[in-house]
Formats: sequence, C-alpha cells, structure tokens
Amino acid sequence: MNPEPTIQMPAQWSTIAPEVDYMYYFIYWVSVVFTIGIFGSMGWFMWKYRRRPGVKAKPTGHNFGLEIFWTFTPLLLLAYLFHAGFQGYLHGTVVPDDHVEIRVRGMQWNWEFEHPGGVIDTYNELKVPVNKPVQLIMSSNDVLHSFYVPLFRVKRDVVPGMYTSLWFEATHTTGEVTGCTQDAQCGEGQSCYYGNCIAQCQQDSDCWEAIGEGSWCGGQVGDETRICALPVFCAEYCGAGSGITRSAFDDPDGSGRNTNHSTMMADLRIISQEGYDRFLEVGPPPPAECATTDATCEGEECKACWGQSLYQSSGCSACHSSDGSPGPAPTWQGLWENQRTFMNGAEPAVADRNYIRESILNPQARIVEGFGNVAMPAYRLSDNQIDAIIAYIQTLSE
Amino acid sequence: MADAHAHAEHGDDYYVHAHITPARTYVLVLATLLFLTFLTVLAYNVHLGDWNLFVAVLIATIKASIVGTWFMHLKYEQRFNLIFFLGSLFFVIIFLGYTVNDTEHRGRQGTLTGVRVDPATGKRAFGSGSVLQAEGEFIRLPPLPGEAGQAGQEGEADRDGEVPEPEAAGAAAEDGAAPTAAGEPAEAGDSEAPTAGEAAAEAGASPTAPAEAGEEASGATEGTEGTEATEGAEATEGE
Amino acid sequence: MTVEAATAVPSDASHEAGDNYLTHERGLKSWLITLDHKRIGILYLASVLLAFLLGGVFAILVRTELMFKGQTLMEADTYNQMFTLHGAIMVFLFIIPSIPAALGNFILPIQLGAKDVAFPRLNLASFYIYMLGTVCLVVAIVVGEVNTGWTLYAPYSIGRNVTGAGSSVLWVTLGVFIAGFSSILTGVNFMATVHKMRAPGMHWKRLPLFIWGLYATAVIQVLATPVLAITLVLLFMEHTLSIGIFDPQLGGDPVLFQHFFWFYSHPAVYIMILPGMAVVNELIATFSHRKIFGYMFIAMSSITLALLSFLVWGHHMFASGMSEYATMVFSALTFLVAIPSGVKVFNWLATLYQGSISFASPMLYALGFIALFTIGGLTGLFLGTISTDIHLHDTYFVVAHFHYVMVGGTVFGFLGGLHYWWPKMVGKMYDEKLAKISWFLVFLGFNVTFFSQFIMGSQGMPRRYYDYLDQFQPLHMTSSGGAYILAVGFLIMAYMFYKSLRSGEKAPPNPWASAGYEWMTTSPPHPHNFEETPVITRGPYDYHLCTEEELWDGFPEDFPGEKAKA
Amino acid sequence: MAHAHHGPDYLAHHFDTPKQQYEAAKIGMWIFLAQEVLFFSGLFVAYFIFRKWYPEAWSVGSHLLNWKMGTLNTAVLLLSSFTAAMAVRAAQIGDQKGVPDKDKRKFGGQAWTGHFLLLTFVFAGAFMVVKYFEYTHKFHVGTLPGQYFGCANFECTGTMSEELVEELRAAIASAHHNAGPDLVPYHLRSFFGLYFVMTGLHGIHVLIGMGLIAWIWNKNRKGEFSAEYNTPVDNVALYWHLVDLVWIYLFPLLYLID
Repeated sequence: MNPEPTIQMPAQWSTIAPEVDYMYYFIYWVSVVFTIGIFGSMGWFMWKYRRRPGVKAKPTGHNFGLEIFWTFTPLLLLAYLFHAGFQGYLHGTVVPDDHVEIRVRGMQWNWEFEHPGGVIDTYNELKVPVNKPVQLIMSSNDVLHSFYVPLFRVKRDVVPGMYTSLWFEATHTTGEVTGCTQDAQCGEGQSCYYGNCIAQCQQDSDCWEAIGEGSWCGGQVGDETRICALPVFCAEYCGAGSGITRSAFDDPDGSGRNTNHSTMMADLRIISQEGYDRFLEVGPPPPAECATTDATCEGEECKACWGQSLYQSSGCSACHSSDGSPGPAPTWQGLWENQRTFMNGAEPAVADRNYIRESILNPQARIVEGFGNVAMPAYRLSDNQIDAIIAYIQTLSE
Repeated sequence: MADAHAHAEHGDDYYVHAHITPARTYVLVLATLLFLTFLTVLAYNVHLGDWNLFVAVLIATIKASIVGTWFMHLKYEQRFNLIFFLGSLFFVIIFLGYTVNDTEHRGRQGTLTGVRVDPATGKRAFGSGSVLQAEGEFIRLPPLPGEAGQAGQEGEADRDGEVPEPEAAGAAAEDGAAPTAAGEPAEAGDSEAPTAGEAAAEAGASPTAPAEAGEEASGATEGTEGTEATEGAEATEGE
Repeated sequence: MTVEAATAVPSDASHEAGDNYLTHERGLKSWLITLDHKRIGILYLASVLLAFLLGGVFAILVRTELMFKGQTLMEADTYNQMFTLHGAIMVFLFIIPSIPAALGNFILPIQLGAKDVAFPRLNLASFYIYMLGTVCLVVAIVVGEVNTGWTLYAPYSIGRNVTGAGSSVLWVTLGVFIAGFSSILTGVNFMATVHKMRAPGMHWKRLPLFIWGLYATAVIQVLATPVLAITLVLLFMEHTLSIGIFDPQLGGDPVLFQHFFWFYSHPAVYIMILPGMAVVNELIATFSHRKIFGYMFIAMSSITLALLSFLVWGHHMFASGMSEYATMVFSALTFLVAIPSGVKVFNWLATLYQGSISFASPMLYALGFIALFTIGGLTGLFLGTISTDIHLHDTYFVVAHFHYVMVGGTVFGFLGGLHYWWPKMVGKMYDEKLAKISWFLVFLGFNVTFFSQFIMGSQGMPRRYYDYLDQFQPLHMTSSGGAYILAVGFLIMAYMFYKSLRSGEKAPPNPWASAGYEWMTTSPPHPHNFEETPVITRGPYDYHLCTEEELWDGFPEDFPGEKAKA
Repeated sequence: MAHAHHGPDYLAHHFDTPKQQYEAAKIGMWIFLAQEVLFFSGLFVAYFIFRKWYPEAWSVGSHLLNWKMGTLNTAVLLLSSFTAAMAVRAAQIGDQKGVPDKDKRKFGGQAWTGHFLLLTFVFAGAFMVVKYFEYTHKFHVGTLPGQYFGCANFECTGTMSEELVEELRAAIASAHHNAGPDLVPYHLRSFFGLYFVMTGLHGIHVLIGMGLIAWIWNKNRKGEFSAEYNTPVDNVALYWHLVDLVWIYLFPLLYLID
C-alpha cells in the first residue's frame, strides 16, 4: 500500500516526501561518485607510489589551471544543490489555501492538539484527515521542543513565546476506511476508530505488517487494545525531570511514559475526512476500559469511569482529593450539590452542573473560601469529558 | 627581525622609535571630543524621533574614530594592527546584520512562523510568560495614594509563590477599595468593553498554568503596535 | 640539511652539550611555574588526554546504555547527564585545546625557529585559566544534574519557572567561560608569535602549513570566543537575575540565544578541524617525501575557511523558527565552505601522486583523516541543503556527521600529530607494531560506531534519546559494538605510549627523514629549541633540495627503523 | 646573537631586539582589543534587536536614566583618556637630556608619567563614584532588570515604590515613543537587563583598568620606564582608551535615544 522504505529512508507518507527523497538520493549519488573518486585515487596512489628503495619522489610541480579547476567547478554543483534545496524548503513552508489549521502546544513532556472549533484532543494524540493539507501552528509553554514526523519528512522547532508552523498532506490513512461504528464491524484485530478500521497491535512489528514499516504501536501504554499510528517525536532536546517538577504532568498514567525528552512522543492517526469530521463533532474518545464503542459513552457507569480516568490523567488528583482528605484544593467527595461560599465577593452558590463546568473552564471565576493559595489552571475539555467528570463527582457523593 | 643586529653596533632596527605627538594636538583632540559630547546631548534635546538614535550613533562613531586615530595612535600604528582592529568591526557587522536578517524577517513568508503574536487573531503565542499574556505589552501604572477609584486591573499574580510579580497585585493587594477588580474575571468579563474585559479577566488566571491561561488577552499585541494595547487598556479603565 | 647559523656564538654557555628541556631543570615546581612553551605544551597534553579519557568514559557509558532497548545501565535522567558531560568535556576541554594548545604550543615556536612564544607568561597563565575552567566543570559534575546538552540552549538552561536545569548549569557556564579565555589568550599569543618571532629567512611563503592552520585557528579563537563569553555572561545573568534577554517568559527570545551560541560554536568547529588539517599537511608531506601540492592554495584555504566560518552559523538553525530570508542566506553561504575543504583534499591527493609513500603510523592517521573527512564533508552536503536538512536535523545523521568531522578529522589529526611528534617531545620511539594495531582498531571501531548512525539518522532516529523504537535495535547494537572496538584501540595505544616512556628506544633528531624545520633540532629539543638560531634558506617541504642521505636516513643520526625498511 | 645577556635589561630572553619585543607586545595588545570589541558586540546586537522590537520600552527606559550623570561620566572618561594619552607621551619622551626640540620635551619624563597616570586613576575613580550613585538610586527605587523590575532593593513586595511611579510617569510623559499616558512598557525589564549587564561589564573593565593603572604607576615610580622602553604604559593606555570607546557608544545608546 505504501511506498516501501529503503535502507536509507523511511516510507513516504506525505506529499512532500518524494521531493525530499529525490534531493537526498541526488546528493547521495553525487557523494558516492566523489567518494569512489577520492578513495580510488588515494588507494591507487598508495599502491603505486609506496616507498621502495631507490625510488625517489618526483618533485612537486605547479599546475595553476588544475587548482583553479577544482576550486571553482564544484560551485556549479553547489549552486544547484542550494537552489533545489531552498525550493523544497519553500514548498514545505508555504501552505496551500484549503488547509486545516491545528494548534499545537508543546509542554514538558506532552503534546496538546487543539482542533478547529476548540476541540482539544487527548494528550499526545493527533488526528488528521487524509489527502488534506494540515497546517500546524505551534508554540511551547516552557522549553524548546521540535515536532518531527520522519515519515512525513517534516520537522519544526516549537519555541516558547513564538509561533512556528509547518504543514503536510498525508497520502495514506493509518487504517482502512469502512464507515464502522463498532469494533465488531471491522475485521479481526482491528478497532473501529471514528469510522475507520485501524489495526490493533501489541508491538510495533504488528503495525509494520498492517500499515508499513516505520509505524508504531501507539496508544496509551497499559491499555488493553492499542492501535497503530505514526510516531511523532520531539527532536529538540527538552530535558529530563530532575529540576523543578510539575507533578501533575510528570506521570499521567503511571506507566513511565512522558517523564523525559525521549518519551515526548505522540501518536499520529491519519483518518478519513468523514472520520475527522466526526471527531470534531464528538471530541476525544473515552478510554478503552470504559467503553466499547468509539467516542460515545452511553450510560452513567461509562461516564463515571471516564471521569475517574480524566481525574487521574488530567492531573486533578494532584490537588483535589476524592476521599475527603484535605488538600490544596477542595475535595471532590460530597461536592455535588453542596453549598459553596466564595472568597472574592461572589454570592454563595450550589455546586451544580453549571458551577462545575465553570470551575473547569474558568477556575478563577469564583474561588472557594479558604483555597486562595493555589491557582488552578483552566482546562479545555470537550462537553463529553466535562459530563464525564460531573458523573464521576456525582458518584463520589453517593 | 632577528637578522639585522648580530653586532654590538645596533642599526635603526634595534630600538623602538615611537612617534611623539605634540601636547597641543592632544588638547585639541580633547576639546573636540568634549564639544561632540555637548553636541550629542544637544541633539538629544531636539526631538528627531528615530533619527535621534542615528545621530547619536553617528556622533559616537566620529568620537570613537578620533580617539582611535590620535589617542590610540592608530594613525602611526602598523598596518596589520589597524586592519585587524577595524576588521573586528566587520565581524560585528556580520553578527548584527545576519541576526537582524532573522529577527526582522520572521513571519514575512510563512506569516505564522516566528511571530510572537498571531497576526490574524491577535493571540500571543503560548509560553510568552503568563504575565505578559495577561497584561499585554503594557502595564498600567498603579495609582498614587489619594487617586481613589482607579483600581489597577492587574490580577493578583503570584499565588503559587514562584514568580514574584512586582507590580501586578500592587494596587490590588493594598487597594481595598476595589476588591472586585482584581482576580474577578467574571465581573470584568461582563463589563461593556468586551475585549478589554477579557484581557482583564484573564489577568486573574494562574501564571504557571500548563493550559493556556489568558491566551485571549486581547491587549497582548506586538510591541510596535502600541495603539491597540492602549485602546484596550483605556477601555478597561472606563468600566 | 642546509641549516646555517648566523654566528657561531653558543646560545647559552651554562648549557651543557646534550642538555634538553626535560633535563634542564628538575622537580615538580620547575614544571608548575615553567615559562617554556614546550613544557607548557606537555602540561596541556597531559590535561587534554585526561579530559579525553573522561569524555571517553562518558561516551562508553552512553553507548552501553543504548545497546539495548529500555533501561540497560542507568536512569533516563542520568543518561541525559552523561551525554551532556560527554559533549561538554570533549568539546571544551579536549578537542578545542588538543591540537592548538598541546601540540601547537610545543611545535609552533620550534617550527618558527623562535626561542619561545611571544608571551610566555601569558602562555602559562592561559594554562592555569584552562585548569580553573576544568575545575569548575568538575564541580559541575560533582554537584550534579547538568543535563542541558552541551549546547546549553535557552530557555531550558535558564531553569526558571519550567522544568529546567538546576544551578549546576552555572558551574558549567562559569567553567566554559573561563576555559574560553584560555583559548583566546592562546590565540593572541600564537598570532603575535607568528607575526613577530619568525626565524631569519622565514618569510610567509616558507611558513609550514601547520602554522598557517594554527594561525587561521587563532584568528577564529580571538574573534569568536569572546562572543561565547558574552553569551554565557548573559545566560548566567538570566539564570540568576532573570534579565529578560533569552527568557520568553520575560519577553526575551530563545532563538536569539541560538544565534549567539552558534556565532561562536560554528567557528569553533573550525577551531577544531583546521588544526587537524594543519597536522595532516605535515604528515602527508613528510611521509610522501614530497612538497605539498598547491602550497599557497592550502594556506589560503585555511584562511578562507576561518573567515567563511563566521558567515554560516545559521545552518544549525534551519528548523528553529528562523526567518526564511535568513535560512536562504545561510544555506547559500554554507555551500561555500565545501570549496576550501575540497581544495585541501584534492591537493593532498595530488601530493601523494608520484610521491614515495611510507605507511608509518602517523601516515596511517593522515590517510585515515582524508578518508573520514571526505565522508564527513560529503554528508555535510545533505545538511546544507535545506529540504533534506529539515528531515535530518537533530537526528543521528547529524551526530554521525559531526563525529566524522571531529573524531575522524580532529582526533585523527591529533593522534597522527601525537605519534609524529612523540619522538621529538619525549626523545623516545614507540612500538610501531602496536601503533599500527591500535590504528586499525580505532579506524575500524570508529567506522562501525558511526556509519551505522548515518542509517539510523536518515531513518528518523532523533538524537539525545534514551530509548528508541524496535526497528533501531540492530543498528544501535552495532554502533555500541563499534564503540567497544574503539575503546580497545585506545587502550592499546595508551599502553603503547606508556611502554615507550618506560623503555622506548632513544629517538634520533629526525626519525621520519622529514624536511620540516622542527626536526633540525635535537630530540628532545634544547631548552631554547635550537642551539643556535637557525637561518632558513628553503621551504619546509623542499624535499628536492634535501640530499639523498637525508631523505633515506634522516639526519644527522641514523634511525634504525626506517633504515631497516629501506 | 642577541640573547638576554646581550641586550638591555628589559629585553626578555626570547626576543632578539627591543623593537621586536615592542612590536610583538603591540600586536598582541591590538589583537586583544579586537577580542574586546567582539566581547561587547553581543550586547550591542541584543540591544539593537530589542530596540527594534520594543521601541517604547527603550524610549521610556532611556528617560528613566539620568542623562546628566551620564554626560558627566562621559566628560570624566574623556578626560581620563586624555591624561592616559599624555602619560604615554611623557613616558615616550623619557628623561633623556639634550633633546633639542623644547616642545617635545614639555610634560615629558618619569615624573610627568606618574602625574598623568595618577590623574587617570582619579578620573576613573570619579567615574565609578558617579556610577555608584546611579546604581544605588536604581536599587533604591527599583528600576531593576527582569523579574526584579519594580522591586526596590531586590525585595519583591508586589508594590512599586512611589518614587518609581513618579519617575515612570515623568519618563513616559517625555519619551518620544510611548503607548499613552500611564502605560508602562512591559519590556522595560529587558532594557534594564541590558542596561545593567552593559554598564556592569563596562564597570568591571574600568575597575580592571584602575588596577592596571595603579600597577603601571608603581612600576613607573620605581623607574622601570624610559624613552626606550615604555611598552606597558602604552598598552595599558590602549586598554584604557578601549574602555573609553565602549562608553562613547554606551552613553548615547542608553541615555540619549529619546
């Protein structure tokens, strides 16, 4: 299905990959010619003019013409290389008009992706439509990162305090498009993922067979079913966790991922346009242990399960306890429909659906009496996710 | 060099023969330098806009060349020393020129690469410092005692105690007269000046938020576009 | 040999015949406060070799960790510290001072026919400054947690308000800042020495190419290193006072840090490679018994490289969010660097042609240099071309490329020079057979280690990764295996030199039958280098002006090794 | 051959002639000065880039500095440069008798070298005193770099001192680039970051220069210099002029950009 990778370059998954590879191989063959020329003549001279008794070296003469020749003729080649390389670079810089804009935020050591309409995906998972130019608009919260997809041949540093951008157009999906709504509708060993059937996997080699070498078995480590994706790397060194730590994000799922520069990887899932549109509609899916079908979470049980998962993975548990023990922020136990008093002059209120929603999206709006010391960051969660958290809080009050 | 003086009788090449400048010349040079200093201060008091900088650098360069030529004897110095010293300025120019070639052209081709503020939405890039995001490029001066009613709209800043934010919170902490202004986004957001209100609203958000606290701060504009920020801030004041 | 003394006055009546710089004064103190450039060179040599050992240990640890997927030896954070220290020590404490400060200090004044460098006290001071810098770096290692990478990129290195580097970065900053001044002072000293201390008769066209190379290096050292110094000052202030120049939290620009850093660190690449090339010139000429082809072209290519090196720093930043205009200019200029580099390689080949090539161990290093530098240089084309660089930047391809240039280039040049001048320095020969074995292992091990990294890099393996995908396992294994071969090669070499010091054969003044000026004096040299100031009457490579006897036997004493082969 | 034993006392053993020694020292010094130029260049590059990005901050920032003190310091440094040049001249003339040209001998000789060096030292000290007052004022008020801006004496209480508010008000009112009354540019932090690094490094150079001048003065007092040998005086003066050159640029760029 995909162009086979070679010994030197990985498979080509984007529209600009062939152009980059063409330049790569052009330079490669130029280098081979030069290397053979230089090594060959060197070896020949070494043999022919090895030191032998009675044979003297010939005095060195001058050959100004030769000097000038090999000083200036390489310029022609170099001029071509510059020209072609810069052209390729510009193709990778100037975005086609009909593109999708996705906002990328790098942070130690996670990627956050915000899709059109403000849908924020699960950390470290990027979904893009196939055959559609996608522009990533990137910036970083803390240190330098670099967004790198080897199979696309794109890379760009993600710089704090500044926007950088890159674009690509994927040429293949990471799954088969079937218009499924349940796993059962896909083949064996496949998951239904926003209408696309994507191969389940245990290790990277499963994905190599399914969608091609260079892909990897992504998903949250620890999940029962993991599905294939393309790896996204952070190529610019962004450190390790030995300095000041931000505990909430150090180890979101306890699996040991995302604690370090080398673990700052994301899954890139290329899906059909229909699947992508569906994703924009319903937002990121619940974790696999809570739901069997994608992106929908019917029933309070599933929602509470999802909410609990978010409570852990989004870092709520760092400040809010779930068992009533005191912490830097109000406990969630017994929170539901409890009377709250506020310290910054707001009227007392009942902790209902709207209040919790506001507290997640705009935490500084009303601050509960006695909890002025910690500033909670605003969280951008989809409606489904907020509903799930509310469901979870409800279960803690029963 | 070494070959010319193997004998007791040393030739011209043996000892140093320095050029001695008359004292009068030095006095004249000093007077010129003082005069140029006077001139540069004079130019400062004439408002020339950006040309002030140009004139200042020009006069400084004239002064520097005078110091170099006479005080440092470059006029009588060996050619290599002159070339090397002036050559170093060439490298400074390369350094400056190429770096400016980057900093001044970011965002020209791909309009979104390298800019600090998204030209389309006016949003400031993630990671610019939450304070900067919240308050924009400009901070209002806190009111002097007695100027009641002008609450600083800065949010309380360093709840986490990590980033001391001097003037944020300044007024808020002291000025009990306006308790709702600081850290009270809901109200500010309801105000009639929507853009500025939002800016102020986000000011209350946490400075270290991992999520993008206060990215919508509309007051955040690029440094050269001061006017927008001004409007934003004034609008807030008007609430 | 046509060395003529201007007069017959003995240089110093108090010196006995056969007196040399090693025996002239004795005791530790005489070494620690020596003003003799040769002794300072030896001090530097010992220090850089220790630094090399230390950096090498870190390298082996890094490679061992990467041998298997997942954790092998150490935690991820420890791994980050290991490669940071490997980089920082190798770059700042080993490669940069290796050839100029160690070999250059010893050889440059002798080749010039001078009694010493222009400023001997400054020379000693620069050694102690280097030691002070080393101490700071050692403190940084001891207090721990230096995990910024040797490039110290802001804002990670500022360590404020983010998960960043701790205060041990300040020690690294200080150490590198101080060591930088050592480099500057060496540069100042060499430039003044070359300008003013040449022996009678040595005009610029008779300057050995080693000196041309070091002169070009000195220009870079003097003009680029201060920019590193100011960068580090700003970084230091940013770390302690948060001045808001590089820290985006306060309105600074992290990309500006990269401009500042690479304005020094790109020329620094030429501080590393130019002396390597300089040594190779000497080796090729000596062991081919032939005048270097295109002497002036090589000399001028060194100067051109030095100047061009200031124009191309941006090619480290193609993916960093720099403007497209700057990217274009820097890419175009980067290709120009290929011209003088190519000129050198072609001229060396032309020198071999019709020569009389001996395969003594220093020459093996020189030939190894040409081979590895060719690969290192050609892979530079992939990185100069922007579209391919975007893919290869920050991957193992880059790692392999600069190791081919720095290890295959500079370290091979350094080792070649060390073998070549060893008899001159210590007055003893070494075991040629062991030297050849160690060369073979180093050459083999190096290629196994780093060639596999080219493939990993183009396949998309990012650098500075603690762990990797399954697909890279075989290549990482190969690479680590190569590192062990490399290490064994170095151990044998260390034993070989140790053996030479203990029981080496006495070296004649000119064991290699070279026409170079430094071989005119005794081995080890007289405290004032030459008994009498030499008067130069021919070029350093004028083998056609040497007598038959000189060419075959060396002079003035016989050298058994070479003669036996003849 | 000219060896240490054959030349004058001041001739080091590895030089053949005083002229060679002198020229080597001069070339070394000039190379060192070129190094100094590049050392400071980084600061100027940062200065110009941020000036272009944040003109309001630079404009308001320069109005927060006391240009009268800056002018005074400029004059003081120019005077010290003059006396340094005169000291070199006096040393070059030396104490030798019988030089016919009377004008040439005026202010010449060891005594005058000492006087001029002392004067240079005094001017340098005066410069540092003025600098001291400028700095203490800024510490006191809180015009400090980066995150300490507004924190009087580096103690961040969250309140700007009244003096600073007054000064800011005045500076904003008179600044050519400003965003409007009472609007303080955020990037004043960077301006003062650069201000303190630039003037601080320059100040360290002044202090080093004072040390060198004192050292040379003492050597001169012992009579080590003559018309034949005065290279150290010459080189220290060169260094001093460079310190002056840097200030010649720093002064208008920091104080007078409007």
